[in-house]
Parts: sequence; C-alpha cells; structure tokens
Amino acid sequence: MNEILIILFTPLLAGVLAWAFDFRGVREVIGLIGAAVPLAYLVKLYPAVIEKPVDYALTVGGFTLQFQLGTMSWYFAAVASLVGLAMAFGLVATSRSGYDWLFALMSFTGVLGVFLSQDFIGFFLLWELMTFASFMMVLKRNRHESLKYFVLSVIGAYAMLLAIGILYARTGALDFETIRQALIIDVSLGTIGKGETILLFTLFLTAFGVKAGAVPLHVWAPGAYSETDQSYTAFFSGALSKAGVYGILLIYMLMGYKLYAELGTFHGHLTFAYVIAWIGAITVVVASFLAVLQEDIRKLFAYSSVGQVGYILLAFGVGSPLGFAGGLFHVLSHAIFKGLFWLVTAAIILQTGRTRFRDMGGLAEKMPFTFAMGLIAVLSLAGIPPMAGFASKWLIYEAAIQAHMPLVAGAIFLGSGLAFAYVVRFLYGVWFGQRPSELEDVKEAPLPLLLAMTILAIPNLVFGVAPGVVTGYINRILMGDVVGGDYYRLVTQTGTYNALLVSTALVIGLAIAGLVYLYGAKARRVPVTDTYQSGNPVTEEFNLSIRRNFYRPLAEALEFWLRYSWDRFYERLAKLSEDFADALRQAFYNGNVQSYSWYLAIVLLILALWGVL
Amino acid sequence: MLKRLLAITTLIIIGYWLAQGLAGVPFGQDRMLVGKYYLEHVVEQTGAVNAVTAVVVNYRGFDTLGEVTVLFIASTGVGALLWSRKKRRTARTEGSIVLTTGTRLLAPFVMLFGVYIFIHGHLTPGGGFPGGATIATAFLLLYMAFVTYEIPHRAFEKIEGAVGMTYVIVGLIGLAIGGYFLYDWIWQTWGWGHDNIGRLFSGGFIPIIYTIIGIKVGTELSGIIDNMIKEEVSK
Amino acid sequence: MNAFTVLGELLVLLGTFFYFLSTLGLIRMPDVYNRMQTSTKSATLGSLGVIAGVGIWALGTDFGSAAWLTKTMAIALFLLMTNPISAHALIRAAYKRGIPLWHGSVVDKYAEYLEKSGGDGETPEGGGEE
Amino acid sequence: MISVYYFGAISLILIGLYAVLVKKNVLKMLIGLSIMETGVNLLLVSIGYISGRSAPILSEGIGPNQAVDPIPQALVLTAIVIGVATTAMALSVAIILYGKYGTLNVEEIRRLRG
Amino acid sequence: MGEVSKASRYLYTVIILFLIWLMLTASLDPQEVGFGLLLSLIVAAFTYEIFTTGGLSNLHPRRIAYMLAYLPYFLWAMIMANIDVAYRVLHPARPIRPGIVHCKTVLKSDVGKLSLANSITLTPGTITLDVDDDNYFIHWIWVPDEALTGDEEEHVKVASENITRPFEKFLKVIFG
Amino acid sequence: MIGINVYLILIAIATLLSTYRVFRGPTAVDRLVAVDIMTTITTGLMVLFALYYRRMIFLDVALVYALLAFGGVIAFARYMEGGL
Amino acid sequence: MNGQYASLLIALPLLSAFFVPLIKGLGERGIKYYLAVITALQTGIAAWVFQQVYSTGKPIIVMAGGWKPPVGINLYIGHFAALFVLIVAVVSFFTAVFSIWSMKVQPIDKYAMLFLLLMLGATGMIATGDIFNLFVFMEITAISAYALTAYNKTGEAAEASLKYMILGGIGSSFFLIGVALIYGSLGTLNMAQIAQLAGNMNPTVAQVGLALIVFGLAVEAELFPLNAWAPDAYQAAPHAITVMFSAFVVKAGLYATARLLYLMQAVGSWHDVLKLLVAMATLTVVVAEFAALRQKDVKRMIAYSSISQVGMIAFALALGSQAGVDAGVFHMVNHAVVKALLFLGVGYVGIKLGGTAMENFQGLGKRMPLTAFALTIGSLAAVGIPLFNIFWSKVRILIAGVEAGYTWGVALILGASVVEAVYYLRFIHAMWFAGEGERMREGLAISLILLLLAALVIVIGIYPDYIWSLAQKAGSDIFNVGQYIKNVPLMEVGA
Ligand code: NA
Ligand code: NA
Repeated sequence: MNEILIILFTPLLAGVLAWAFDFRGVREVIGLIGAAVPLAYLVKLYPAVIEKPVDYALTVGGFTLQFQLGTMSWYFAAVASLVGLAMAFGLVATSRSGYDWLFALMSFTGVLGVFLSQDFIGFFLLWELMTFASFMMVLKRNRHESLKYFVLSVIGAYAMLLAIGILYARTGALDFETIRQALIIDVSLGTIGKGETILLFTLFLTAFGVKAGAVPLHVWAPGAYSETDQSYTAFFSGALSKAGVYGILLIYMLMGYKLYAELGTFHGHLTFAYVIAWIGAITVVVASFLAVLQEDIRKLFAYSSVGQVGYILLAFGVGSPLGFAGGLFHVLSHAIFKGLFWLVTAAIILQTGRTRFRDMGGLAEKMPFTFAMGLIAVLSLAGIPPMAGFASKWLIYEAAIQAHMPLVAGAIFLGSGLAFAYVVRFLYGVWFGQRPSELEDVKEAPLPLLLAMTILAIPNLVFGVAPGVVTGYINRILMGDVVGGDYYRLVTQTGTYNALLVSTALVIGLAIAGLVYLYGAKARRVPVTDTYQSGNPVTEEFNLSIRRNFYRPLAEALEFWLRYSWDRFYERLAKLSEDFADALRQAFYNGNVQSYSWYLAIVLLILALWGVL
Repeated sequence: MLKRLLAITTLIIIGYWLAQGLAGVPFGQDRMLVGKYYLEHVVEQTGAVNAVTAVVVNYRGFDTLGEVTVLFIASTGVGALLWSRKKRRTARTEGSIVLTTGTRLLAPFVMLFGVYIFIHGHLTPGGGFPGGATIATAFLLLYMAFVTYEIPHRAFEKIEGAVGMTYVIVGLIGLAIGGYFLYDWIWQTWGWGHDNIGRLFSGGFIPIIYTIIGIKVGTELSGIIDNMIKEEVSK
Repeated sequence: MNAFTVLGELLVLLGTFFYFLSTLGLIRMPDVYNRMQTSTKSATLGSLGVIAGVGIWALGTDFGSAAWLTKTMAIALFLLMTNPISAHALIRAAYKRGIPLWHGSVVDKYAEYLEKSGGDGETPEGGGEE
Repeated sequence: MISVYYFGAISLILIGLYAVLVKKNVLKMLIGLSIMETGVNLLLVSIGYISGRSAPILSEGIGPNQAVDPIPQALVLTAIVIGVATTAMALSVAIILYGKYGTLNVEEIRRLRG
Repeated sequence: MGEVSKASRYLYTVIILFLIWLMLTASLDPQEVGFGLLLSLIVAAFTYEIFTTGGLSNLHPRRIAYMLAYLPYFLWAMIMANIDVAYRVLHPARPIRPGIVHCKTVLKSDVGKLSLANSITLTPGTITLDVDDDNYFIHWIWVPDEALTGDEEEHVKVASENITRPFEKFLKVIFG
Repeated sequence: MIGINVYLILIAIATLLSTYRVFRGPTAVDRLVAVDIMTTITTGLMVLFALYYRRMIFLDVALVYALLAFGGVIAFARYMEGGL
Repeated sequence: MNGQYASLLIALPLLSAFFVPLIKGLGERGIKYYLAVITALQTGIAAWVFQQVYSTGKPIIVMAGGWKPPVGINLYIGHFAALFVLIVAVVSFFTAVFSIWSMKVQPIDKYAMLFLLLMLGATGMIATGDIFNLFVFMEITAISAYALTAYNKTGEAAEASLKYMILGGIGSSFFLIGVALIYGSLGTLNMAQIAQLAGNMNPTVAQVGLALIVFGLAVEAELFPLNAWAPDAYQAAPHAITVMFSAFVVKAGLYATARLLYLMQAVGSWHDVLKLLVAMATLTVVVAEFAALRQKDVKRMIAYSSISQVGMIAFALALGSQAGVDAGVFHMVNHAVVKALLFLGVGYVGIKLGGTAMENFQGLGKRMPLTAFALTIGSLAAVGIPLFNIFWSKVRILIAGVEAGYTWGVALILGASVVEAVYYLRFIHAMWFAGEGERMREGLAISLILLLLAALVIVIGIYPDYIWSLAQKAGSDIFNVGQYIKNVPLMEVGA
C-alpha cells in the first residue's frame, strides 16, 4: 500500500466506517485513528520528503491523477493534519453523530488531496470533495447559510473548472508541471493572449478567493463558520480555508511568469501580485472592523478568521521571498491559533450553551484550563511575543516594508490594532467580570476537548519561542536562505527578532505580575444587578458594557459604510436573478401553443434570413 | 392584425428561402440514382410491374412496416384516449331511407372494390392502404346510415393484431429462409410466379403483404371511426 | 380519327360544358337549395359525359380496348348512384340545420308535415340504443 | 423561374403554417398542419417528376426509360399514412380537450405553463 | 319478402359482385376471373344480409327488360333536366320559384324508393329532400300554380303526378 | 380534334367557380355542396387524364377517389344534420 | 449466430405489440407482466447485439429484405447503436416493472402496445441507416409519445399532448422538406451514400436541406426555443413514460441530429450550422436552468433540469470535435441513468403521496428514506458533484467546449449550473431537513431498481473508465464518417 494513498484516504475511510458503525465509542475510536494516521505517516515520510518528493499516480476515468509529497505539500498537509487531529479530539466531545464524523473526515481527505495533487483533475476532484463535505456540515444546521456557502463554492468551483478547461485546451495538459512549462514557453509563443491570461487569473482568483474568504467573496464565511460544529470549525477555518491560500501559491507557481510577461509591473511591483496584495489588505481591514462589531463570539471569530487569511493573501501579494516566507509561516500560525480559538469556543458553547457576550462572563474561574488555552490563542492572534502569531506577522510586516508598500503595511497595523480590540473584548467579556447567575454550575470542558486544545496550544508556544524551526523549513520550501538566524532568532535585511530573549523577558514579567496579583488586595465581588452608572440605573438605549454593544460608538462612526453590506448585495442579486428567472419562464413558457409555434417560425425565419442574406 | 402581418412577412421570407433551395433541384429533371436502379431491375427482382409498389413493399419494406405500425399506433392511441367502460352512439337524426338503402347496396361493392385495390397493388396504382381505406369507407357508410350500427370492435382489434403479427412473421420467415428480415422468399427463394409477370399471380409476397395491410388498415380505420363517433355514457 | 373518337370527344366536350354550367349555377342561385338544384344534376351529367366519352374515345385509339369502356362504365354507374345520394344527404342536412328557404320560395310542405307529425322529425331520444 | 408545382407546394406549406400561427381554434390549427403535410407531399412528388414521363408502372408499353422516379411516390404514400395517423391522434386529443376545458381556443388551453 | 331463402340472397349477391368484378378488372384472364369468383364468394358471405332481401327474384327477365328500358328513358329525362337547368342558370332573370312539395309513392321496396329518389334528384328541377314511408318531400325549383293549392290532397296529387308518377311505372316493375 | 386545352379550360373555370363558393359560403352546407361538385369534377378530370396519359390503370384511381369523396361528403352531411 | 438476427430488435417489439389484442384475456396484471417479460427479452437481444458489436469491433449491418444498400434500407448497429439500444431496452424493462405497480389508467392493453412501440421507435431511430426510414421511426416514436403523453386523460395531459403534437408536426414537416431537398439533389436516401456524395451537392440545396433537417430534429431533441412542449409533456405524462422520454426518447432525437450533422460534414455551410447549434444548445441550458429554479412541482423541475442536460449534450455534439462527441455520448449515458433514477423516484413518490408538488417531498427522508436517498444521489449527480457519474462527462464536455473555442458557452453553462445546484439543494433540503412524517413501506421491486440505478451512478462516478471507453467508441462511431461509409457495403447503382 502506498503511503500517499494511506495519508489521503484513511480519513475518508474512517469517516465512512464511523458513519456505518454509528455507536458511541466505536465511531469515536475509528474517527480518531483515521484522523491520526495522516499526521503519523507525514512524520514518518518527513526524512524521505526532505531528500526528494514522493510520487504516486492513479488512473480514473481516462485521467491520470498525480500526487506528490514535496516540501511545500508536506508543509500544508502537516498543518492540516495537525488541526485535523485536534478537530477529531474536539468532535469526540462536541458531536454525537456519525454524520458529523463522516463529513468532517471526508473534508479532511479533501483538504489533504488538494495539497497533494499534482494535476488539476485530482485537485478539482478533491477540492470538490472538501467543499461538499464542509457544505454538508453546514447544511445540517442551517439551510440559509449553507446555501450561501454552497452557491459561492459552486461559483468558485465552476470558475476553476472553466480555467482548467482553458488551460487544458491551450496546453493539452492537466498536470501542474507540464502546464507550468507550457505557460513559460507560451510567453514567447503567445498562443494565450493578454485577455485570456487575465481571464485565467480572474477565474483562479475567484475560485481560490472564495475558499480563502477574500473580500468580496467572504460573505459565506461568517455564517458557515459559526453554523456548524465548532470543533469542526477549527478545521474549517484553520485548515480548509488554507486550500484557497494554497491556490494562490499555485497561481504563482503555474502562471507567475506568464502573468508577469503579460501584465508587467506596476510601480516596480508585479501587477498581478499587487492585486492579490490589495485584496488581502482590504480583507484584513474590512473583516477586522466587522469582527470588532460582533456580539456573538462565533461571528467574531468567523470574521477574525477571514481577516487573518487576508494577512496570508497580503503576504503572498507582496511577491518577495520574504513575503512568501511570512505568508507560509502565517499559514501555520493561523491554523494553530485560530484552531485553538475555535476549540475554546467549542468548549464554551458546549459547557454554557451560550454564544453571545451579553450572556457570558467570569468563566475563567469555572473553566481555568480552557481559559489558559484561550489566553494563548489571544496572545498569538493579537501578535504578542513570544507566540507563533507574532513571528509570522512580524515577517509579513517586514516583507511589506521591504517591498515599499506602506499602505499595505498600514493595513497590517490597522488590522493588528483591531484584532487587539476584539480579543480584549473576548478576554474580558467571557472570562472576567460579572458571571451571570445561570452560569454558576458551569464545569470545565471534557477531557477530549482539552486534549484537542493542548494539541494546538503547544505548537503556538513552541513555534513562538523557536520560530527558526519553521523558517528553516520554509527556507527549504523556497529553496533559499530567505529568513536568516537560528532556532530562536529571525533575521531579515531590515531587522532581527529574538524570540528567546522576548520570551525570557515575558516570563520574568509575568512572574512579577503574578506575585503582585497573588499578594495584592482582593477585589470586591459585585453582583450583576449592582451595576450603576453615576448613581442612575443603566438605560437600555445606551447600555455600553464590555458585553453589550461595547463598540457601538465605532459602529456609529462607521454607519455610512455599514449600510453597504456585501451580504445584502448578494442577497439582492440572488433575489433579482430569481425574479428574472421567474419572469423569463413565465414569458417564454407562457402555455400558449400558438406562441410556441411562433418560436418555431422565428427559428425558421432566422435560418431563412441566414440563408438568404 | 399586426400578428397576421408579421405572420405573412415571416412566411414570405421562409417561402423565398425554400424556393431558393428548390431552385437547386430544377423541376422535371432526371436526377435518379437509386430510382433508376429500381426501374431497371424491379420486374426481374420483385415480379411487380408497379415500381412504386415494389419500392413500398419490397425494397423499402422496412418503411412500410413502420407505416403500418404508425397507423396501428394511431388506432391504439385513439382507442386508448377515447376509451371508457360504457360508450354508445348518440346520433340525433336517423338516416333517410335513401341513405340506408344506398348504403346497403354500396357496402358490398365497396368492400369488393377495396379487395380489388389491394390485391392488384403490384399491377396498378393502389395497394394496401388505399384498399384498406376503401374497406373502411364501407364501414363509414354503415355508420353514417344506421345510427345504431357498430362494428364488432373486439373482433376487429383481434384481427388487427393477428394480421400485424402475420406481417412480422412473413418477415421472419424471410429471415429464416433467406437470411434477411423481410426477404421476399416467395419470389426469390421459391421463384413462384416468374412466368406470370404482369398478371395477378406474380409479385412475390407483395400481394400477401398488401392483403395483410389492406385488412389491417381497413380494421384500424374502422376502429378509429368507431372510437371517434361513439361517446361516453355518463350515468 | 374515327367515329369513336369523334363521338367520344363530343361527349367529353358536352360533359365539360355541363361542368361549367353546374358551377355557374353554384354562383348564380340565391340559396343553398337552389344551388343544389342547378349544380348536382349538371355535374352528374357532365361526369357521365366525360367518363363515357373517354370510354368511347379510347375505343378509337391504338392503345384503347374494351376494358376502357367497362371500367369507365363502372365509374359512371357509381357516380350515377352516389351523386344523387350525396345531394339528398346535403339538402337534408341543410334543412335539418335550419338553413331558411330563399325568400322567394312559395311553399314548404315539409315543415307542415313535420309539425303535424308532432316532433321535428328527429329520432326520438334513445334511438341509438340497441 | 420556379415551377408551378413547387410554387403550389410551398404555398400549401406556408398557408398551413399561417393557420397554425394565426388561427385560435385548435381544430383550425390542426387543419393547418394537415395542409402543411399535403404541401410537403406535393413537394416530394414534384421533386420526383421527370418531364415527359409517366407513372412508374411498367405496363401498357411503359419501360424503365419512360417512367418517373418511383421513390418519392413511395415516400409520399408512407407520409400520407403518417399524416392520417397524426391527425387521428390529434383529433382524439382535441375531443378530450374539449371535454375537459369546454373550449378549443388555444389561448384558454394553457393550464400548463411557466 | 322475409321468406326468401338465404341461399337465394347469397347467390344473388355473389352474382352481382362477380359481375362488378368482371367490370372492374375488364379482363378474362383465368387468374383474375377465378380469383374474382373466390372473392365474390367471400365478400358475399359477409354482406348478403344487408345487400338484398329479394334474392335471385331480382333477376327475373321481366325486371331486367324493364330496367333496360328504363335506362334510356331516364337518361333522356336527365338530359332534359339539364337543359332546363341551363336555361335557368343562363337566363339573366334567373326564373325560379322554388318550394318544397309533398308527393306520395306507390312503391313498396326500399330499393325502389331509393331509385325513385335518385331519379327525382337527377331530373327536372327537383331534389329529394326527405323520404318518410311513402311520403316524398321534394325541393322543386319551379312550383307550378296548380300545386299551390291549400288543399293537401290536391297538392299531393298534383305534385305526385308531376314528379313521381313518370318513374314509378318502370320502377314498380323493376323493384316492386 | 378539339384538343385537351378546351376541356381543361372549362374544367379550370368550373373549379374556380366552385372554389369561390367554398370560400364564400355563406353556410357550411354551401361550402360542402361546392366541395361535392369539385370532387365530381375531379373524378371526371382523372378519367380524362387516364386517356391523356394512355394509362388505363389510372381509372382505378378515379374510382377510388370518387368513392372516398362520396364517403367524406356523406360523413360531413350527416355530421351537419346531427346524425353521428 | 447471423448478424441479421439483430433485426429481432425491431421484430420482437412489433410482434409482441401486435400480440397484445389477442391476449386481452390475461387481464390487467397479466398484460403488465407480459410487458415486463417482453422488455426483458428485448434486453436479452440487445445485450447479445451489444456483445457482438463490442467483441468483434465491427458494426452489424442489417439489410432489410436482403437488398444491399442503397437499394434497400439497412440498419447500422455500430458502437453507438449497440450501446443505446441496450440502454433503451434496459430502461424500458425498468419502467415496465415500474408500470406493473404504477400504471392505473385504463385501458392497460393499449398502454402496453404503445409502450412497446415507443421503445421500438427509439430503437429504430438509433439503428437505422436510411434518412427516410429515420423519419418513419421518428414518427413512430412521436405518435406513440403523443398518445402516451395524453394517457392520463386529464385536461393537462391532453393539453401537453396537443402542444407536443403541433410542434412535433411542424418539425417533422420541415424535416421532410429537408429530406426531399437532399433526395432531390442526390437521388439517394441511404445515409452512407449521402455522406459520400454530400460534397458534390449544390451548396444552396445543401444549406437549406441541412438547416431544415437540423431544425426538424431539434424539435425532438428539445433545443431552445423549440422545446416549449417538453416540460408540459414531461409533467403530464404518466411517470413511467416520463422516464422513457428523458432517458432515451430525447436521446434518439439528439443522436439523429448528431448523426446527420456529421454525415453532412462535407457541406459548405456546415460550420455555420454547428455554430448555430452551439448557440441554441447553450441557450437551452441557461433558459432551462432558470426555468427550473422556482418550480413548485418537482417533476416539472426535474423536467427542466433534464432539458438543460440535454442542451449540454447537444452542445457537446455540436462542437464538431471528436472530444466533443465522445463527451456528449458519455453524458447521454450518464444522463439516462440519472434521469431514469430521478423520474422513477419522483414518480414513485408522486403515486405514493398523491402528487409531485414540492410539499410532498418535505420530510421524505423520514417517510420514504430509501427513495429519498436515491433521489439525493440522483440530485447530487445531476449537479455534477465529483465522484458521481455526471461529473466526468460534464468535465469532458467543458474541456471539449473550451478546446473548440467556445469558452463563452462553457462559461454560460457553468453559470447556469450554479442555478441548477441551488434548486437541487433546495430539493435535498426539503427531503431531509424539513417536514415530518410517518415511515411508509417502500415496494421491493421499485426500491431495488432505485438502488441499482443509484449504485450505477456511484460506480460510474468512482470508476468511470469502462463507460468512458464505451462512450469513446460510440462517439467515434458518430464522428468518424469515413469509417461509417466504409462499413456500409454500398453497392454500385446508376451511372
Ligand atoms: Na356528387
Ligand atoms: Na361525388
């Protein structure tokens, strides 16, 4: 049995088995094994992959499906497998249904397949498998959101299919390597014109942008991420969205030269990369603003996820090796911290049944371990050293500065600020402050979920303290010394980040703070009902608290912009097209056979005119 | 009014187009290819002097089998659509004695003439379909004259089916004897009637098939008439 | 050119002339009843003329034979029998449909008869039952 | 110059189509269809005609070189029967329609639409 | 005449059909004649019951002789009818005075009545509109003054005299 | 020899006149009467054509035609008087 | 065994249809079982023919009457015909079994006859090698289809049948004009000979003739805007008949269009006709998908979906490339399976629950889980989800489309497919996630058929290679005209 085949299809097989033997215990064991195997085999294959790529080919329906485990696909697959394993542990706690296991693991296979495919048929097949499975996860819980996700996914998929078709028609190939070479040669041949190149780029960008949740194709993401099992969202947002990001890299790999040749540069910067960078920047800013304004923790993290993937796009859009390095690093960091976030969220929802800030508070005491995990995630996301999130963001920032893209760099800053704003609210709103009386009996999350969180928390810390481990591997992917330094130190042309130093300082600082907290004055407990403002009861209209409309002033400031909602725009578009469809069929299929005879006569007339003229 | 104008304009353009196409097929010219072959070989190959008949029944017998089927479908379809458990005629005026007596006198002649038509199909214009239609006319006249007249439709249906089967079986005998479906085994294998060309007993299986078709068409058309005239009795 | 062809041609000419006359009546007469009066007879006689003419004419040609005559006679007899029947059926249909007589008509004994005999001549209900 | 037979055939086809396109009564439309079919049949036989030749029945002194093309005539025989069959079907459908809808106006026979 | 034997009726039908066959084929080829006889026998078997009630008695020489005499008589009447028609059609004033008159017939047999009706239809200015029992209703293109009497019997007498009587003397013998 | 043209012209006129009646009506029976006349004329025409083309076999066609036309006219007539 | 015995494919349905009046005494059930037995027999013959053709790799040329083409009419049972005749027979067998249980409208004996003759018509259309014979079989198919459409004898059924008839009548008349023109120009009706001589035709005649033929066939092939009859007919026909319409009747029309199109390749205006057809096909897909979007009646919705798929097949066939034709044939097979599944399932539900309105399907997952499962598989396949059979043919079509330079067409079809995805999703949602209901008993035979078809969908989806190889052979049968001409043993006639 080939290892690649095992890596790819064990999760799917496990999913099917878990669905077939849908008994408590059995399905969980099968599912966990299925989710663990890919990681295990990836680890096992690591030495081989470092040496040279591992290949595997499969023939289906007259098409040859090629798979390859190279340095880059190993990286993406490893990230996905890590999150996938965590998801599996999470599911043990949060799900009671074989249906969930089936589709969660199916999407696992899909994601791995996308990363490992070396040709478009396999890529597309597994891409669709991944989409379909994740869609089924949403469909079970919310038809409206699933429909939105579905429609956008289908649009993306068909855009990709069309692009694949065009590429096949022009190059006669479906495998990446041949296409890449053909497109390089085509720069001199010129069979693919500028228009068609732009079309291809747009189609791929649409296809991958949807999955990555890039603005304005992001509208499905908040709903889909929140309307499913939150353990699964860890994977959905942590790993599955990376498929879109991976696609952007694919554009570079396959078409980079061709796009450069056709579109040239803009202000000394690759034009097409510029587009990607700006899409990333806009995604970061828009999603971060929207995240700040959410009242539901699921929605908050959903928007946050969108924003964070925007960072990666932005990094890739910079187009420099350092940009790629930063982006790739952020793929890992985002996967682990956002995965962690979603698992924490899963724990909160599982234990409290609440999702909105206004219903929560003071949970740190009740769920200390979960709180600790949440804290790690918050620090990592907010980009506070020495977490993995800081290292990757720092690299991205450096890359943007080096590429002389101040506005883009500004977006990174703004995004970070906003991220800080919303994680602070999460931190305080959920964990600290007054605890609603209904939440007195809340217990710590169950063990599998805690294990799941641990699986993702450890790399956050490890790669935060030793980012050089990751950058070392990324250098291998990029085939060059892009990021210098050692395990603890990152060195670029313009700066150095010593993670060990920062960590040491932080640990000392925390120790001092802890001492102060432990030995300082005790805080006085105040019941929720005791909240007064200047001696007057709080009015409903303007009740600003950390848990309720905390950022309402911001919302009011942004009122003009908030009136324009992509969501509503799409909905209106959908309604419009449905109305159009209705009008069309009522007008054309009007039931009168005489009209129908006229259609025939008109076709004859057209034929006649065509013949006569 | 506008619609009529539009229709006329459209139709004139279509007509002009068709005429243009037809201009490439000038009227009255000899452009025969397969047709010429038929004319030259029809007598020797099929024993029929009527080349049309030979084409219809023999060379293009497959079409004719299809044609028989089409009529069978129509008869079946009409029977199915107008089917009801209780049907009867609902005429309001009786035929006068002129019509009834005229029909009595004419019907036997018409039937005989129908047979004459289909039995001479290989010699004269005509054949199974006109012959069958003639026979059906006899029944039509009976229906017209007598307000209570009804064909024995159950028997007719059975005859219809049985002669249809006979047609296929004649074809299958060809397959068994000559190796080809619808092979004219009478003329080509048996050689029956070779010295009779131009007389009644010639033409291979053409008279047989035309008899089948004649009976079939006669019963089918009569059945259609029966179905269309009678109305459902709602109680 | 012989007696057969001459006679035949003459008959055909007469026949076609009566065709013309018949349809002229169809145009000139004021109502359906009178149209039938003029057209049915002439058309039938016209046909007899044409058909018999052809039969006789053929006897005088090189290709003709007695068969021509018998066949044409068969057709002629058929027309002689059927044409008045269809004329009768048509005029009866016209009357039963209630197409009024021409205003210049002088008498309608049929209407009187129908009135006297009670019904309007229609088959009593149930006439279709066996 | 187009032959009068072709002209007649095309005219019949167009007249039939005109009835289908303009007449509101289902029966008239069906008559239109029949007229069209007749036109097509006329066209077929006209195409098979060869000037100065006779019916392809090789008796009474007519040889292979004096006969017109037998094929179109054979085709027309088939086409006529098919036309009859279609008409019969159409009429029985019209009978049902009249029974169920109480009208034969096409503009009122449109429960199925959209 | 219900007592006429079936055999007689059948045979009569066969004979008539066979004669018609001979006329149609106009051939003495033994194949045709033999086959025609066979067919006549078959078709007659199905149809003799409706075809005739009188059977072979219809072939009585006297009847045939009268029939042969009737034919020229009738043809003459028919030609006269057409000259009359020609006159009415071609005359600019269109001299017509139509009406429906009532006649009675003495004929008993159905075939006789049919022949009378057909003869009337094909001859001077008359068409048989309906036949009910022995009553004939005739559309007459020129109703003479004598027929326009209020007295029903008188009317029938005049009309019959003019319309049915001339044919009846032959038809009475031929068809009874 | 008068020539077939004279006959054909007379027949053509007759056909035209009856066609006029077919279209003009005014009653359905009027049209049917005209059609009946046309069928009779056509029968004669067919017989004439048989002679013209010297094909006796065409006479059968004329008879079939006359017969079918008769059946058709009777059917319509009976339909119009409510006899179906 | 002698290849001429393939004529049994025609003889058997005919013989057995004619036999029905003689066995009326068997009663309703008896006749229904008889129907199933005959279709099973036909399947056997078709399987034998299929095996013959695919094992020898040579077409069977049935020469009716023993006349060599072009003197006689020949059947050409090549790779395409052998494959599709088998599909026709199998689907007929399934629907016959379905009819045993589903067909309630009297009279059953006539239903059985028309059923067999519909099958015969499609078989003949697919098999014939003569253009006028094609017309005859087309009419056999059409007229039995008219009758069967109206079979329920409701007002709607009659209305649908009337529409079908009028449009079909116009189409077939103009088809025949086209045939007349081609015959007038070439003096032959044999398809192989027409292909051989097409290049010498008067260009105007060829253009008009080809356009008319394609026009006539396009009505049967349900191409926009000539397809207005189709949704009504699909909706109003008895469920079993709708299955046949969608699974093979329309396919026969499509095949005929493609066959004649490629035979006439040598005609000057050929490429223009292709372009026109591509445009019509694309519009067919788009309009039908839009029309399906908000349907309240599931049967009608699936009817529109079927039309759109048919449009896609026509698109593929009109591309003028080997890849396109192969893909089109592949899609034909897949569509036959999927639509048979869907219409059977919907019909089953329609009868069980008294109608095919969308409300009846709510909670179907709980009431009739097996049927709902099968319908879900069918829906997913129809949408073109990977690992279901339609995906493969759809991809092939799209690639072939882009290759042939019709990127815009592919884009439009893909856009329309989004719409398709939406309504099928709503349908799936209605079945599984909306409504409640008591569990009902599901019949064994029909469940087996549904599961078999669903399994076929998935098996082809996972392992499309075999069917794809068949489709390629069948496709080249249509595309490779030179080979077609060579395969028909044309004899020398005339000068
Ligand atoms: Na007459
Ligand atoms: Na007449």
